[in-house]
Amino acid sequence: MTPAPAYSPAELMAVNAARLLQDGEVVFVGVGLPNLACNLALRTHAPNLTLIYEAGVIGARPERLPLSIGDPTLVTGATAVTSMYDIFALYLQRGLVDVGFLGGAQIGRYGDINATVIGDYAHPKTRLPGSGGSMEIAAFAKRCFIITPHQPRRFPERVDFQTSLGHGPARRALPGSGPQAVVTDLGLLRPDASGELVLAALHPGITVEQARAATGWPLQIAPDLTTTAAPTAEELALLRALDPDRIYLK
Amino acid sequence: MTPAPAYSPAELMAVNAARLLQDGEVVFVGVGLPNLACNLALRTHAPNLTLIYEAGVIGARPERLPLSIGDPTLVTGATAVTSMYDIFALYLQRGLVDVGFLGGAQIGRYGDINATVIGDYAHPKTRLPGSGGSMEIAAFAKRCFIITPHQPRRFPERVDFQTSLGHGPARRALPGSGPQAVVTDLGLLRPDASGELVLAALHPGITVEQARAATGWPLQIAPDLTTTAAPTAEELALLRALDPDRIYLK
Amino acid sequence: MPKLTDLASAIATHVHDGDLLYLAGFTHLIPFAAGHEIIRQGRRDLTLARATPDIIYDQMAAAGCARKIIFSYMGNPGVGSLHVLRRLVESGALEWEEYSHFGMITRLAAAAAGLPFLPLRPTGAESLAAVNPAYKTIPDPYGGPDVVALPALHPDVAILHVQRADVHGNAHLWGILGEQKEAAFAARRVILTAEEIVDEDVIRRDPNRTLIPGLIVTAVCHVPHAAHPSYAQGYYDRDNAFYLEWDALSQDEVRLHAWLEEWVYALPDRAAYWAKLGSAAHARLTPAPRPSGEVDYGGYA
Amino acid sequence: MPKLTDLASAIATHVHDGDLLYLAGFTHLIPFAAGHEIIRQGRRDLTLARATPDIIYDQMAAAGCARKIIFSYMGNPGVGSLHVLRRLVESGALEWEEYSHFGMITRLAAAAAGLPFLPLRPTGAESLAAVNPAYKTIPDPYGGPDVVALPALHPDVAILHVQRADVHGNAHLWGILGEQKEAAFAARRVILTAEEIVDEDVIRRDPNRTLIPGLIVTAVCHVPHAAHPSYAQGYYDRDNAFYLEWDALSQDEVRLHAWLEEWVYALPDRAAYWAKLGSAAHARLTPAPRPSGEVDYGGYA
Repeated sequence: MTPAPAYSPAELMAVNAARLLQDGEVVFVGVGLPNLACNLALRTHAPNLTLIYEAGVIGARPERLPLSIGDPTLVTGATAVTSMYDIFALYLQRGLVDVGFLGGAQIGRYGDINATVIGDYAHPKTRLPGSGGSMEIAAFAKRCFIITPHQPRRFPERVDFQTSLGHGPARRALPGSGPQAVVTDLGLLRPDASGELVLAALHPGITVEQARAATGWPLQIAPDLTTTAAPTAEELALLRALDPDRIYLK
Repeated sequence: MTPAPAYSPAELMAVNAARLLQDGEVVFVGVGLPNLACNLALRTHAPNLTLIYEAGVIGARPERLPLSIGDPTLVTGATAVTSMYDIFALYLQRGLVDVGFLGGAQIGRYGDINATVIGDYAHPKTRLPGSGGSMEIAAFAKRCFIITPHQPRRFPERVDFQTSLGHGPARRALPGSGPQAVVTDLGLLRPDASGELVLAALHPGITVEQARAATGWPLQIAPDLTTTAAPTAEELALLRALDPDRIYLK
Repeated sequence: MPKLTDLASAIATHVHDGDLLYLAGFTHLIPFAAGHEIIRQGRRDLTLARATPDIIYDQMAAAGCARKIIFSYMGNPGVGSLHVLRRLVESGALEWEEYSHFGMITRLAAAAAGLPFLPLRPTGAESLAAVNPAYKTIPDPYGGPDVVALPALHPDVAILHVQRADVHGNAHLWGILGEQKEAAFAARRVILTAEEIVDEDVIRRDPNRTLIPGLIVTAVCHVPHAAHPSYAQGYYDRDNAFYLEWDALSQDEVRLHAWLEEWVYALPDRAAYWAKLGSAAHARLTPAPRPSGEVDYGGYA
Repeated sequence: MPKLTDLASAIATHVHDGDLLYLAGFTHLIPFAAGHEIIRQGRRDLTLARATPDIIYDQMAAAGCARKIIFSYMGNPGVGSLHVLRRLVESGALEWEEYSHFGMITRLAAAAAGLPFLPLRPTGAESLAAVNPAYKTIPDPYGGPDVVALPALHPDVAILHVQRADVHGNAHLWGILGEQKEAAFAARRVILTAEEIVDEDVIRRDPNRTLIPGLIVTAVCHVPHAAHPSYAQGYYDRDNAFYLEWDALSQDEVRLHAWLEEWVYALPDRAAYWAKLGSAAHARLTPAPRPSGEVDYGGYA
């Protein structure tokens, strides 16, 4: 038996996010770890993913790692480029997107996401960038994944502002099923039948207590709690080739 | 004094329609006589007209006379080509079009146009092609011109179906001012203050009685009735060069 | 996933009796070959939607494929009436549903955007609204004048002819674009016929030219000259002579059915149709070259 | 009518204190040169609308041009916060009005189409709607679930940077198109800056590439490199190093104002700015060629 390869928390999250994607899906991609996860999935078990970038680029073949979602390397050699209105109306709202990636400063107990403000909206303690497209990704993508480090301040019981809806009653008005997995550096949270995020899997070597300590509400444990498989040497090699300067994998 | 040149009724109408256009205007063009009138105006007093074709073509430079509104000769060498939705929404509805041309089987006393049906709608005596874009041209173009031969069956007091609105009460809901001139082979009709089409001008050699006999309602005469200037030799030469095979000028 | 198949298989698999079809294209790129294949395969009870039914729906109706027509301009462009459709409507043998162009295209645009309806400013559609309950008047929630609403139109199948596509269905179109994009995004299934099937790299060299992305395409078929007597910008001209000929032909039931027999039923496919047209027609319809020039996308490594 | 003028004249004539401006472009083709000229000319009380304010609105706000911001993502893309705007919002010194991307773009699309509003399917915007009364819920007149409405946004001036335009303002754009078309059609006045002013024939050889027609353009200015540190696809790269540098620089009031002095106030125009950047930066930002290939429009005589 060869020893399990060493990996960073970011690599661990990217690998686990990649494994959530199914071949043939249409994925709405952000920069950073979601971009790495999607490109890893493309090179392993999901060669027929279609990647759509918010900037209007479909089927990008970037020659370098893009810093921003609107990088010119995403355009050259892509399959199609369309307008922002079309991306949101003809793709997202039309229901063509299977998976969307979301992020934010706070993830609440029922999967609500805050990317808008810490404190009072009218008198912000910390003003964050705001929704961008994440409100409609959460509304329209058939399901969503969140990638985020596991820290108590990132997982409050209630978010200060609902930038993207989780599994509250208002979810019923939306076609998408909302956040179906939160990939952290400790494990995976998934919504239970009530919509509450519960601990569904732990990464190798992580304990339930560590996950509970890093969560701002009394974290429930799924009855079928599993342990994720460690990243394989092949996954890590492919991932590192995608980010040779370790901009996102640091 | 050189003798006035001879001209056909179609030539007479095309020349008089051309004279109604003002330099710098944006004109929504149909095939046939409107197309010839616009291209004549471009070559005489209105070199800065912008011609928009319903098919989505802006600034066409056709190398031949197009049979249909969607001819490929309108595209090659044009300034821009856009979608049908954009032409109707971003140009017409947005209010960018100064002048539209309309036609139809019947023109009513108040400028209503019927291009839909003769007889009952549900049990048509004669089914005509229908609105196409003429309903929205009549609604949104700042003003409209109609070119049509002057015959009683074409000028009934009331049309069988209102394909495009004239100057009835419903006109108030529309941004465009509606039909501002009907160019016939006898003269010009224009709406009076009440919106009724009245005889505003006679072509050289035509009498009021001839116009009245060719109109299906008691035709009123404008207090400032004028006589149009006969087509000039220059106008006729330019016009005939645009339609050398006399497809529309016959 | 490659979606390349032959047209007969695509029609057999994806077009069913009773479907609502939208054969797209404003004058340009009208998918005549697909229409003829539908006639050959004997589809029935179709609802045929098109802003401009053009000759193709006249032919499909003459062959007995149609139960209903949805349209905004039922004419032979630049010529006059579509006589088959006109006779069927006048005799009560064909249902119809009617809009203006903007209304018709708005229905497709709403469906393409996944919306239940889209608003228009009032267009003076009172007469049409009196006979078509799809027209609704709704208030402007910001206090302005009322607007008109029209509901989404979702074809079961949209069929588009395109100039070039790759095997995934990513397609470049140029020239008049009509309602091609809206019809494709509005539909449940999309069939493309293409003048050329090109390497994926040809598409990827100019991604802004891609009007139809492969991800919405169900099947793509290589069918050169599929648009005749309509045209494909840069490939062949509109056959105006045929549009004029159809005006007379379609008014004579005997000639009409003889034409269908000779040019549709008796031929296996579009290649045979084009060959039968003959080299004089091919030459007459061939345009001179007018290259677009290039732009540079830049390499960013 | 030729509309060619210089950028200083275009800004002086068409941008007024108190105007609502929309400098368009999603990451790509952001009109930095126009923003800097507005700073130099000392415009005040502007309402700055942009889906993604980017560094250009951070700079304009730092220079005191802004009274209010309308946005959907107020970040430095790929980096983090826009610190000037964030400070001004947190301190209450700047009014703001907030949407999601789809909401923001819908407002422009409504205005571009001449509509008072456009609907969206519900997006879960309850929290934003509670603080922004522009969000309205309206019934679907066809009996489906309610939809959300957002009102048209009509900028007084839209400013776009384009790759090439003719003297009439007819412009070819390629690469990421963002909300360029919607912003231009929505606005009362449109100013273009262009990498290249080309002969009308270059535009007419590829009319499908024309995103902006001259008939809606008020003024067109020849301003190469006007988008730096944003980019022009095929002309120069995005200067990611500057976006990273701005993150630190903009958190230090002294460095921030020194930067504005050195790179905006002290320079007469974009040519001086580009020269000052230096040849090493020019070389670093130059992409390799990636030609689009051509299509044939055909000559139909």
